[in-house]
Amino acid sequence: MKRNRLLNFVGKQAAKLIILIVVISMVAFFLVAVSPIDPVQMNTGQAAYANMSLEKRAQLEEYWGVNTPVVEKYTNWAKDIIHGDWGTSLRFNQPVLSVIAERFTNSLLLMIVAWLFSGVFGLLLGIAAGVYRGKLVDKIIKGYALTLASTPTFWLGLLMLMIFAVWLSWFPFGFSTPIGVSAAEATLGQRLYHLILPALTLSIIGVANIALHTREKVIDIMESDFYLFALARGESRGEALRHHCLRNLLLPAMTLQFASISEIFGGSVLVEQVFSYPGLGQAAVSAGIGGDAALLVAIAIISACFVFCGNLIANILYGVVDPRIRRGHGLG
Amino acid sequence: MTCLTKKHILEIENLSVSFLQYDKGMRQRSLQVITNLSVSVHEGEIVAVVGASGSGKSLLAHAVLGLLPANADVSGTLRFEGKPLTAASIAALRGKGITLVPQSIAYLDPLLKAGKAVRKNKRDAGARKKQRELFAHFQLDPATENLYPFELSGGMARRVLLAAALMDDPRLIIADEPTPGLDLELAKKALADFRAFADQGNGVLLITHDIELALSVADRIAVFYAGTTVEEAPVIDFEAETTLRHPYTKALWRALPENGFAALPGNQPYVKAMPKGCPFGPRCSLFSPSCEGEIPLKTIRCGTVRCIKATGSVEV
Amino acid sequence: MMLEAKDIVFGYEKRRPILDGFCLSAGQEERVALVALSGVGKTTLCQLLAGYLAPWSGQITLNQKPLPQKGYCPVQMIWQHPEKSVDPYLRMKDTLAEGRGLDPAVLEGLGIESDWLNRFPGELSGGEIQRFCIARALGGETKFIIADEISTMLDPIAQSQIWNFLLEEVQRRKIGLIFVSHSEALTKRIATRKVTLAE
Amino acid sequence: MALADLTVSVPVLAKARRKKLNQRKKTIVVFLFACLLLLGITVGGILAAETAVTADLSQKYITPSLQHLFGTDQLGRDMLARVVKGLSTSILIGLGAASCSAVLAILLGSAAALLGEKVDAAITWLIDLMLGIPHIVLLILISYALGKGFWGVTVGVALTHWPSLSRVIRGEILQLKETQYVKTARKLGQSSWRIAVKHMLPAVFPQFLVGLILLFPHAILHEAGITFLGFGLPPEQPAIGVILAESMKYLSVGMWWLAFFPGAALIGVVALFDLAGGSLRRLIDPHSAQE
Repeated sequence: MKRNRLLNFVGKQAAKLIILIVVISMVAFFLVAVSPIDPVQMNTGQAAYANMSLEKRAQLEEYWGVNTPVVEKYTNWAKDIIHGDWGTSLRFNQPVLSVIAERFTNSLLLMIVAWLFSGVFGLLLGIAAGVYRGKLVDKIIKGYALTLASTPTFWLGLLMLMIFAVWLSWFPFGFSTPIGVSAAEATLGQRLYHLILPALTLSIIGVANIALHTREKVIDIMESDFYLFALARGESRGEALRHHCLRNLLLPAMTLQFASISEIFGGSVLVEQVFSYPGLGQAAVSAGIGGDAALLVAIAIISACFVFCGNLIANILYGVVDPRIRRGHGLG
Repeated sequence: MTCLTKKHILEIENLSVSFLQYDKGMRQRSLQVITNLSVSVHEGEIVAVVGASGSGKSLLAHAVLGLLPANADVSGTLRFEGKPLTAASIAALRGKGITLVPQSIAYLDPLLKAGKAVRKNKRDAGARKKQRELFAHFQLDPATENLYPFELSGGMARRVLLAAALMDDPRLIIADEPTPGLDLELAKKALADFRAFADQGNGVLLITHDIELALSVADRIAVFYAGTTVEEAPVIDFEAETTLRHPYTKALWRALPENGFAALPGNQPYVKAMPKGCPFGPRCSLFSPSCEGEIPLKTIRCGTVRCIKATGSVEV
Repeated sequence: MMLEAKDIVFGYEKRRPILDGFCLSAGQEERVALVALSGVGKTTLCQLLAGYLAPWSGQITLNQKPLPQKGYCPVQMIWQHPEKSVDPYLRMKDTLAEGRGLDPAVLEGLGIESDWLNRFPGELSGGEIQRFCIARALGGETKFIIADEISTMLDPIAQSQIWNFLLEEVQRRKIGLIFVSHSEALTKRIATRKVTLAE
Repeated sequence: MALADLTVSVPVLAKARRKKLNQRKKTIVVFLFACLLLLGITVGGILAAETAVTADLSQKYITPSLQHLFGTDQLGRDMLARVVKGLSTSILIGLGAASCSAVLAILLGSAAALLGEKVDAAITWLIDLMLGIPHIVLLILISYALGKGFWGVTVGVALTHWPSLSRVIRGEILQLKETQYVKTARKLGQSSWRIAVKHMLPAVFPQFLVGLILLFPHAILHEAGITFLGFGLPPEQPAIGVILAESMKYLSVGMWWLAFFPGAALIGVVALFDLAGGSLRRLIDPHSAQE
């Protein structure tokens, strides 16, 4: 019985994911195909393009697949992907899979650090603000979070670069490794050193949302009937908060934090661009600018899968932590 | 029967509660929801405060426990076992001397198991033993302590809430509408539990809209009208209209389905448009201009009444 | 004209009916009290009888015909919680206009004061709103009234006010009344017949 | 106040915290102030359009001074004028795109709630799909499909921002459909149209309005972000994203003002929209009457 339910759940989620991938790949292909941008022109430059012989141009157009109809392109791509071939990134002149593999590890590192940091600090700040509602602490935290919520991620990145890399020279001016050292040769220490500024930027922005949300939740709890009953039974404010707050907070905070993966990803695109950090986001930007269809489609799929996994983990954790789901209706 | 020989547990005198609110416009005004309310509970007694829902009586429980929101003004004299209370001493009494039995399961933390909730998260053996004894006393299966609130049935939830209230040996229980949602059988069982608690020399302040239920269990009834108690009388006085003191209580009596079902015209005054003096004045057959002045509390035949026309004699 | 329920089966969770094989038949001159233990779903039953819910199987008929799905329903229900059954954004006179409209005799009979008409529900007490709900349900085509604990939250005076009016109205207009109340005294006073639901 | 002059005989057990300034009045003032300021910036940008693109090579790289409050850039253009023009463009694009998005949101949200289970399932699925791809990736794709530039960014922002508001509106309408008063109205013979106009519109409209205003800041931030990445407005237009992208080249030589002021000004505008939305919510929401 239980096993069956588990299988059922896994099957359902897998089907959802496959449908998601198919639809997104189609949408992405369609969007790339209707674009008026000519990849040949984009990648050779204005002057070179004008001076190019017609044969050369035709050859390049062939290479970029400019004249292949979109349906044919898609079916070719789909056939290949079933065999595990994600195509070739024309921009990077490498198999898409290897570009993504390298970039994704870089991005993942960045995002995980930022995600954990913003989650923990956001929660703490939110609790502090909620508990001391209306007091100075609350006003400062609220002000901080509201300001950050309006701050463009990339501008904060620029500011960090300016202060910590240019003026103070504490941190390097971008990239994931020292200049002249390839990713394979760089030590872990070097990589972490390069990671700090972008990760910090991403975390500082990420804190805002979760802090504000947690604050609201704390206030909700402090106005709830069960909190009132706890007080009526003689628990002090501190006891009542300890007994009833954290547990009721963690669930929504967790959901929110997993749901924010999409935003952290979006933020990482901008931050990577600012810090010239060779992650997936930066690859997406150059694929978009250069009209690198295969890479763009692959990144869309990977990012969607990433978000999907985040939501899935949130759902599963919810089922494990929340007794109403665990004992009530079970998974799915 | 002699009056007031037993020791007081709780005395409430001239309790007033008002809220600071904004009108539709931009004026800040204070809205008086409870005015000069007086009621007392003696040892071994269940006192019911009855009144229509929305008349502000549920605020009474929160006011006594000092749990009203920050925009409330509360004033009045409270005495617990003879000692006057201050805001600080009220806080110290919560859960120890006075405890609340709330009206529904919403007052339990949805993520806390029943046993743990009753023990207030305490893990020591003493608390655990006491909680198990209470569960056994209320005929709750020992497995109940591992259930979450959403898994409790209506009757179980009521007993869990009661067990929670009794955890710290209170002297007084304030029960805020403990019976809605329960059918008559369950409601009677709930009230029997309160009776048993009171019979051990404790007090119960029962706040309810259900006069039928109140009459069947309480020792004394305080009648709540438009934010104040107009009469406090032993339950036996409700057996006939003539033994009651206040014109409103009499009208109430006449309106009961078993006593004639007679409707008195008019309505309770709106909180923003209270009449001067006696709130019942506009509907009262005995009304005279002097009713618009201050109405003192009178003691007549072991009961109190807030009416200048009330006399000690029993009209026939 | 008879309101009939035949073999009603209904529940909220799959395979867990809370009503199984319920039957009832009421005439226009009857005042039927529904009595049951809590948890049996009296409110659910009321909603089924008034056509708010569709039974899993069995049928509710008025005059041998199913209740109309569109237009004015001759079976009207009055809910237990008046403040939930009126739109908080509408003035009371607009709420009233949806049903019977302004009939001075009804307003007077129910003790509705004229300045209440321009108020919003938030500015009235539950007992006051309930009077509007009763007035609203007494449209010209109403043949049956289903009353679900309509006076539970009211003080005895308000209770007797609204019931006295309602009883007079249903007797005069030959409207059938099916009601739920947990008060034995009230049931004894009003009902011509008592139907007990078994678990 | 009746309770202010309480005598000693009646002890005060709790005292309401009184606020000096009337909160409601303050909220209205804040709302109007935010709206006026935003209007001022928009108009100012249109007036400053000429100055913003006028190059004066004799005035290159001037640090902020009284003459050029925000300094000048590599072509000697006044940064203040460029920033105001950029903000004005951002506000206009934000307003346009967010409004389109909000209209989409209300259409799809109410369609999902009102047109039956199948439509609901389809629209809910679409919402989940849209929320399943990171905004920025979708923006890059849409902008690329439209050949980048003004239309790329406007359509992109309009097409990506409706799902969450749509979900709110759908939920609200579904909840309204289940209320006793709407069900009763139906039994009283009220037509669907009348129910929609009388019961649903007044309840959904405030939510929609607040949702719309709170969409602006998102739209503006995304517009700036996507332009910064090179998918939005063309480089010759003084948009905040363009200005900041250009400033990156001069960052390492210490020309901080090229990056600092445009970004700070953008925060100001976004915060103003947030302020306007937040105060409007407080004015409309009946629950905040006691605050």
